[in-house]
Amino acid sequence: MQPSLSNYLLVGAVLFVCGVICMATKRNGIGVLMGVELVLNGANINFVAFSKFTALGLDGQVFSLFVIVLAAAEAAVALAIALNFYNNHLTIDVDRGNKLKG
Amino acid sequence: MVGETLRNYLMIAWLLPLAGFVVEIFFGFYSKNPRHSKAAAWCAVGCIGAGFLCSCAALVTWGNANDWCALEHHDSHGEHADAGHETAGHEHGEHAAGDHHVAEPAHNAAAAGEDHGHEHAVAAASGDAADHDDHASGSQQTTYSGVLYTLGKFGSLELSLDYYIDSLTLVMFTMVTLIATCIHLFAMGYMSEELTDEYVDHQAHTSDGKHVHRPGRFYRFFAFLSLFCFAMLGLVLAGNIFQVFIFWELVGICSFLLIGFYTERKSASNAANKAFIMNRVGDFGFLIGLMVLWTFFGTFRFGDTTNAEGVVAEQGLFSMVHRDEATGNFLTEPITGDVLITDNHGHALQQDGQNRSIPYYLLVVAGLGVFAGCVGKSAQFPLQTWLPDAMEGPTPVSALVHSATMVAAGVYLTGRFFPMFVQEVLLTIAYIGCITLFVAATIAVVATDIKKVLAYSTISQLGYMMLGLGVFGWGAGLFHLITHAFFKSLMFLCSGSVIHGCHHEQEMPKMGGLLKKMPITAITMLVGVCAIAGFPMLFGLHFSGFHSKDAIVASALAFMKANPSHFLLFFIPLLTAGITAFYMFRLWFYTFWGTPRDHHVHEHAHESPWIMTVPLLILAPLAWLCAYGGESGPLYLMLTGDAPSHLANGVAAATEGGLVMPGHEAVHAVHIQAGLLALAAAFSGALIAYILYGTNLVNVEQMKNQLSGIHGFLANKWHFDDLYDALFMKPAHKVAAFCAWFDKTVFDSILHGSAKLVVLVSQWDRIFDEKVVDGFVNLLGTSTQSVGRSFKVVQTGRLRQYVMFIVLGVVALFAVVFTTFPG
Amino acid sequence: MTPEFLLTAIIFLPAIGALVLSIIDGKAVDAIRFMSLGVTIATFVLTLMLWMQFDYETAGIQFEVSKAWIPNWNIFYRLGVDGISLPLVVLTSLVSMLSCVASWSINKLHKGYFMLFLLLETGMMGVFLSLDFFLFFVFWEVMLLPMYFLIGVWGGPRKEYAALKFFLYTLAGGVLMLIAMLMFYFNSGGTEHSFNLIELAKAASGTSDHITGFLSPSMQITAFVLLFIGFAIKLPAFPVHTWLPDAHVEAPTPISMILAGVLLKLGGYGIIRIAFPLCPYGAAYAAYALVAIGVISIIYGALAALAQTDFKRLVAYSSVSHMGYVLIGLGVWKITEGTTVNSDMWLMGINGAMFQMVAHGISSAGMFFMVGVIYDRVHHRDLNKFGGLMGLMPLYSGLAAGLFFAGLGLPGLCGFIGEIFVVLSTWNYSPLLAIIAASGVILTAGYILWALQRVYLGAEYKGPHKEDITRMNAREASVAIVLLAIAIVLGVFPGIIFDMMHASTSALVESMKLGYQHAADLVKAAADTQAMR
Amino acid sequence: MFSELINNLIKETTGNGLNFFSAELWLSGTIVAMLLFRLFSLDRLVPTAFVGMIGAGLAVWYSFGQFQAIEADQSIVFFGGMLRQDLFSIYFRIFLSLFLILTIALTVLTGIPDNEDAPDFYSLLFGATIGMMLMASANNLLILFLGVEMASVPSYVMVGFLKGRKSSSEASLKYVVYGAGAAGVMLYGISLVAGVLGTGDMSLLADHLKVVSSGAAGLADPEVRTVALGVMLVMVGLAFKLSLVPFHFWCPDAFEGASAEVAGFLSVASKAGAFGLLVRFCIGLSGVPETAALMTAFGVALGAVAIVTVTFGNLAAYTQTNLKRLFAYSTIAHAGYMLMAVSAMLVMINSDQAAALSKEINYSIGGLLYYLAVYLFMNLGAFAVIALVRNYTFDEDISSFKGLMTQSPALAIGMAICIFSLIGMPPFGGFFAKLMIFASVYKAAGLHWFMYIVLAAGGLNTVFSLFYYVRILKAMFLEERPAEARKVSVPAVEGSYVLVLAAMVFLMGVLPGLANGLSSIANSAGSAVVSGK
Repeated sequence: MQPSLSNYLLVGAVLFVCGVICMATKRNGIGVLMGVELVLNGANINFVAFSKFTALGLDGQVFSLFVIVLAAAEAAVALAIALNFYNNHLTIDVDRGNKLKG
Repeated sequence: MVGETLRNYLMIAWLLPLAGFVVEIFFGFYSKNPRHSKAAAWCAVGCIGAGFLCSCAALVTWGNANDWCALEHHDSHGEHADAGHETAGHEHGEHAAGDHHVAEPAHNAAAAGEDHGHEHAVAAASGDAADHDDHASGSQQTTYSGVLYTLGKFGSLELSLDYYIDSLTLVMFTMVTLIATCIHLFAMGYMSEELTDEYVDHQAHTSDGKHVHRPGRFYRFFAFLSLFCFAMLGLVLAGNIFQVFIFWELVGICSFLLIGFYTERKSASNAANKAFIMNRVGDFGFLIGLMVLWTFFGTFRFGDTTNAEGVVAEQGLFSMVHRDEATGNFLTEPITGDVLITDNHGHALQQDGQNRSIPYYLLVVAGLGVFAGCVGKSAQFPLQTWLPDAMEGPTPVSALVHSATMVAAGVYLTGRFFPMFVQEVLLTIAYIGCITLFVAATIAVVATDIKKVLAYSTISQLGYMMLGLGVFGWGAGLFHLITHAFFKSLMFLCSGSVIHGCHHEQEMPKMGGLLKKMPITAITMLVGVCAIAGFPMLFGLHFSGFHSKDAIVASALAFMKANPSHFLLFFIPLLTAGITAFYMFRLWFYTFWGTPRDHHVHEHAHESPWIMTVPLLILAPLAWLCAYGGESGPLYLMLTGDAPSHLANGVAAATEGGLVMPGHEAVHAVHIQAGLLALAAAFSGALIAYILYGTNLVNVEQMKNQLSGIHGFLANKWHFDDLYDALFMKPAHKVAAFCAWFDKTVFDSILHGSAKLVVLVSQWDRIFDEKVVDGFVNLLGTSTQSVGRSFKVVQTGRLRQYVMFIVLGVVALFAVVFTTFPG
Repeated sequence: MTPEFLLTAIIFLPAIGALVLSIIDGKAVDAIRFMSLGVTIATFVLTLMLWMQFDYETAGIQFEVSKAWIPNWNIFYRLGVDGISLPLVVLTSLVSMLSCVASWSINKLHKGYFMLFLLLETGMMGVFLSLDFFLFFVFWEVMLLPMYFLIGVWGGPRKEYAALKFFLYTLAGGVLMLIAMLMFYFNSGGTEHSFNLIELAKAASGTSDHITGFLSPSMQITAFVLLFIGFAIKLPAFPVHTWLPDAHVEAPTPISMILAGVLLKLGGYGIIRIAFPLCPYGAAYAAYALVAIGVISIIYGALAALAQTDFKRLVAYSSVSHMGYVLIGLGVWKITEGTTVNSDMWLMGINGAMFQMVAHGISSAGMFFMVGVIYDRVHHRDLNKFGGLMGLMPLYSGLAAGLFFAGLGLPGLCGFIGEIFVVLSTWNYSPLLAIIAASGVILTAGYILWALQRVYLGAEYKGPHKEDITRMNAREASVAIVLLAIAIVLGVFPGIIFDMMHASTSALVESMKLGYQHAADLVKAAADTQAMR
Repeated sequence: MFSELINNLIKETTGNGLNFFSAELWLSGTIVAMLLFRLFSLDRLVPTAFVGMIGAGLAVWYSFGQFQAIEADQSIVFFGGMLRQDLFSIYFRIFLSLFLILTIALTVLTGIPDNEDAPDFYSLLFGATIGMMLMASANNLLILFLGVEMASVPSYVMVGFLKGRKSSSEASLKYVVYGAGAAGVMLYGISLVAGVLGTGDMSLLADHLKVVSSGAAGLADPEVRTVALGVMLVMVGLAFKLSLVPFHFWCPDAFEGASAEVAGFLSVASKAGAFGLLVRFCIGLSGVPETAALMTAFGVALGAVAIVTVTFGNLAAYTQTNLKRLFAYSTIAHAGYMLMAVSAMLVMINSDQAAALSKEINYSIGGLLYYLAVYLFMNLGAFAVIALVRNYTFDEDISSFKGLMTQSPALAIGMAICIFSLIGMPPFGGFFAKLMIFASVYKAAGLHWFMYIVLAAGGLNTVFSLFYYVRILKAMFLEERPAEARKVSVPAVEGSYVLVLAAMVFLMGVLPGLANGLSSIANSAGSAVVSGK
């Protein structure tokens, strides 16, 4: 049995939800960033699946290629910023960054 | 032509005091030594004196222009024959009345038969300049009216300053200017103490108990007097009721300034405020009357205005309401019963194809409103309390403003506006007058301040005048106005002379036996007292008060006979005539007769200088003789020459108000009877006064103690002041304080409240309640702050929560779209 | 100088003066003062020139200037005067001039003060002269900015509160006006939306050649209410008057003069220039409310004044009371069964209201000035701590009495004419309201005389700083004398103002009657079609 | 076939494409140049800021050339349909590159960054700007994502640029996590939209949606529902960039942590780019009758978001004492105002009267663009003052502004003008801009009742906003400077920088050339973006 579009989409959706939950619950900064990656990859799965099943065609593949590149770049910057945070706070627990509020 | 001449004369007389005022005020500022100079006083005297001459000239011009028809005319009306008014001096009132009595049947016939002579009489006597156009020729114009300048014109509505000159105007002008001249002269002496740089006011104290020292204000006094004369003359000259209102207020403010002349005295400024505010209460009614008239008639003018060709351009009030000549009733719309507004010929005026009319009740409202103004100005019940307090002003002011002229303006206006009054209003006038004259007279009986007695007497006499007008005795009321002006100003000046002589002692119990010290004052005062008491005959000539009071009492009696249910309107004045005589003689005896009660006062008493006694000597004969000839004398005839048309004959039938208007004949018929009764009352009053105060037969103090209840009631002025204080002053201040409080707290708190509501609605935590709230902006501020702070709570600074909100936000957004999207 | 240029010059001369001031050294206080005075005098002279060239017989706009400003939005730089704005323009320049003289008592930051003062005059002039709604609104708000600072920087102890309150109220009113403005704009005919007040007014009465469509009758009512609230705040009318006592009390004397003398008039002017002609149907609809609010303002203001112990606050509440007459006069438009009854009465009411605005501008400015004169000496305003000034400062007291009498509505002084004309025209509209309004004369007499008694009469001065009480100097006297003289002249010859306004107000009444008819016909037609269905 | 593709690509790129992309290319070149200059230590000779200025100036110059070359309603896609060249995108290019110049000038004046970091900082600045330009000219969902990321990633770093500051690093961490999360969510949304509709081309979205939803009843159809969900998720990304409530959380924290210069840049530029993108995305989804109901609901939802955003921003700002944080909330509120224009545009364009309302639709976008232009000057002015004062007082608290008027009138007056304009008071540009937006909302209110509420909320918030803005005014003008406060002695050049910005704000409100000319261009840009789809 061939998997249908909705199977792929379900996988993407699960990844997406996992990512969001990960972002919202992890106290470790790196963990949060991993959640972001999950979200992005959930979307990537969608793109690839749509490119196979719908009129989107190759565009979907191109989309996901761009996203992979951008995710890498963004992760690099995010990690650098996390490092900077660590240098200043000696922790990467995001809950410790609570000076700015109100 | 004649009209313009008259106008010019009277305008000069009117405006000269204004010029005087300006000169005197500037003199006060720019003269090197205003404190010691009498120049201001001479200027004022010159102005008003010149005004008197102008008034006389106007009077002569007017008389010559119509061959003194006013004087002739009345007699021809009575007997259709020449009564020889020029030489009628020997004829007394009773005689004249008798003549009329005889003529009554003939007159009735005339009224019924509408014969030509009668119509003629009506026409000439009516106040309408235009009336003579459509009536028989031969009658002369006696009323002159016109426009001075326009204040504002709105479509067909026009407000202007006008003049209206008839015999009443002229008589009033002459009287005012003459008395004012005398009083100015008197004041020059009376106020001479002010001619100093360091005037010591013994009745005003500073907080450390010392007397107030201040520069004299001689010039200022005369400036105010001049201003008053200007306003008063303007009031008399006024050609429309609105203009009357203008000058009405101006005399009011002059009165305010003069009563409060001794600004340092708290009592004086209180009295001034009271006077003005109580007058304003009356003016409030006046204003309502004006509004009604303006709305329905669209004009305030008394008389018609004519254009260059002599055709009526715009009608005045008096010709817009026509009375049926047979019944004296207004012409009415048959169905609604509204009073028609008519043209000169008695035809209804049209507007938008409909007859213009005014509901009858509004005519009553208008009349009552205008009369309310008169009540205020003439200190009638229930607004009488300001006048006694007004005696705080210098005595010449009391003489001029508060006895002879300004307070009489109310009576003058009632007389002037007579054609517009309906029966109900007249009855009200009569009753108000009746109550006033009695209340005031009773208080005068117990008053001990010499000026206060005179003040109450003034109120009482004004009540007589009102009563006279109210019972259709138009001529009688105004007659008394003139005679009263003379004798009361005389008496005030005499009291001023006494006060001056006794070094500002006003309490009668400290006087006594001044006859020898101040003979001129005492004798002239006696003349005044006799006049007011209504004594007859001295050297074959009656005192003026005798004539005028008789006329009023006779009118009242005739009215009672025609309308028996209103018997009080006769008996109370009759009784009060006795009281009047009593308290006036009490005053005289108390002051001048007997033995001195306070030796300190008596020793220092002295007769006043010539400049004060001369006016007394001028006024005394006038007070005695001005009513010469009584109702067939020149003064009365002049006054009634332009009497409102419907009064000329009187009617037998009941009018709208169910009242019967007694005709002249009816009045004449009871004249002797009334005269005798009044005389009896006066003599008995005087006799009691003599017994109580002239002799030592009765111990007055003992009596006072025995009657302490009544005495206290009267001495407290029937508790009117307390009543008004409790009824109006205190509530007004309470309400005012409430308003201020309301403004500060409630208004702002409504806004605060709404702000608070926002707080409550968005109350996400408890912080708000900690704040103490004051002031609207603070509260709105703090509330926004609180809301803001509650928003702050959202911004926790916790990253994970932020991310949660992304999810929540999506859900919320989705919910919004799904709920708004139709399917 | 062409008349058209004259208008622009009148508006912007003070602003140019302010710019020039900005380069003067701030320490040259006298130079700054005289320079500002010179500018205000020049502006006054310009307005007098305008008056002289003004044609009394023309009902419409004169000296119209019309230049495209933002053509995309059909916004024009459009100025002009007619009989309604001219008296207020002259009043504005006069009061500005006098309060500039009164500004000598300002004792800090002179340069900033006079610059803002002149900017304020530009704003006020702009409002009175602009005939484009957008331009009007711009100037309306422009006045707010200098006023905020003038109260906030140079004011009394609670200046910040007062300034903010003033700002808040006016801005709130401005927002409502803005919405109404958009309503007019978008509903004025087809593709050519317009802010032109004159054309919009014509459109309202169905006589415009340029504008085809217009607000529906029900929208007119909405628009009128929005506008009215905006203007009533400025007027100020009960119950949105609470900014006024605070602003007046805290503002420095000259600014109080301007506030009372000119700013309050903007509310009345707005109603008569915009709210009325642009929504005749709405005006007719709300007329009773107008008159009732006016009556309440009169009584309420007078009662509140009676209870004050602060001299300036008393005068401030008297303004609330006096401006109530303006509302009454404007609102006495009696319509029975769809036709105007006795429109001459309404015309009289409008004229009376206009006159009252001018008269109040004179008398109220004078009263505030007089309060300021004594405040400058003794630095307090507690009515119970005065007394005896008549002896200490006779000239001052005499002039003050005159000006207060003008406020009291004494005949022969300007206050009387406006009040009485308005009241006389009211019975025709509503006897009940007329009677209540007339009862105001008693209360007015009460609070003014009582205040006079407590301040000027009496045996001695009871408050602090007695030694500082000096006689009025020539500068102060000149201001007071000019104001009193004008009060007398206007009181005796009110025709000066009435003649100026006559043609314009008559035309206004006619066009509004027409406009009402126009809208009423629409309503009737709509009802008919409804019935047909 | 493949060669044809290559040929086409080359032809297009070398033909129009490179020309249309020249501004972005010049900026990219500048980045390279700056980095190379440091590599070869040339930055000691030529200051990096100078290089950046030249680069930005060239970008302006070339964009201006495009502006002159393009015709009003011309709309060209290039780079294989990825980007779109029309007046709208050119408007943003000029806007952004001009803003770049002003920002560089400000950083030069304030001395942030130091020489060492300058190339890095300006590179990031330029990179972000390029991303924003891409956002404004995006024609494909891919570029949508790419633009957002390109604009965001350098911004994250810039926020954290104040090295060694705890708050700065915290801010940037929050920003990056929030931004990455939002981007992820958006990307997921894009995948749904593009996948279900079968295209990434934004101008085709509506047509495809029509096909997908044909015969189905609205949201009952799962595919339509999926698209709607996708659109929502895309909106999250955009709302994050626009800092709309409830996606605004990063904004106050990031602004407070960042330097004022960066905050000023972010508040204006990234908002501008995001609005460009939002407009394009919304227009791409609209204009087909079948989608009208859905999109109207979407527009109304945006209106609701706008209300919440404006109210929240204004109220939350009140309690702030840190000026950057205060202005962060002010920025949020202004985003709400601007969003009202988009909401109104959506309601109008999806109504059955869209054809008749074409002018108003153009004007609503024009109003948004004009608002952005004014907002550039007034907000940058405000942040510039904050930055300049900080350099003297080392404090960004509102108390550091106390008595600023006495210290530096130029800064105080400049700030005051900016604030009055932010409140929306005439005669400043902010008023005119706000009026345009309110006007569109009013017009839209005729089509959907909810827009009346939006209008009312807008008006009410104008009053609300008064409170916190006035606090700044009060501090500057009404309060005394504490004795211990550090002195602010601003050189003329810094003062004149602020005054120039303030003058622009003023002139944009009054000068016909600016106000009318610019709004004409904005309207044409609106027309271009609408017609070009």
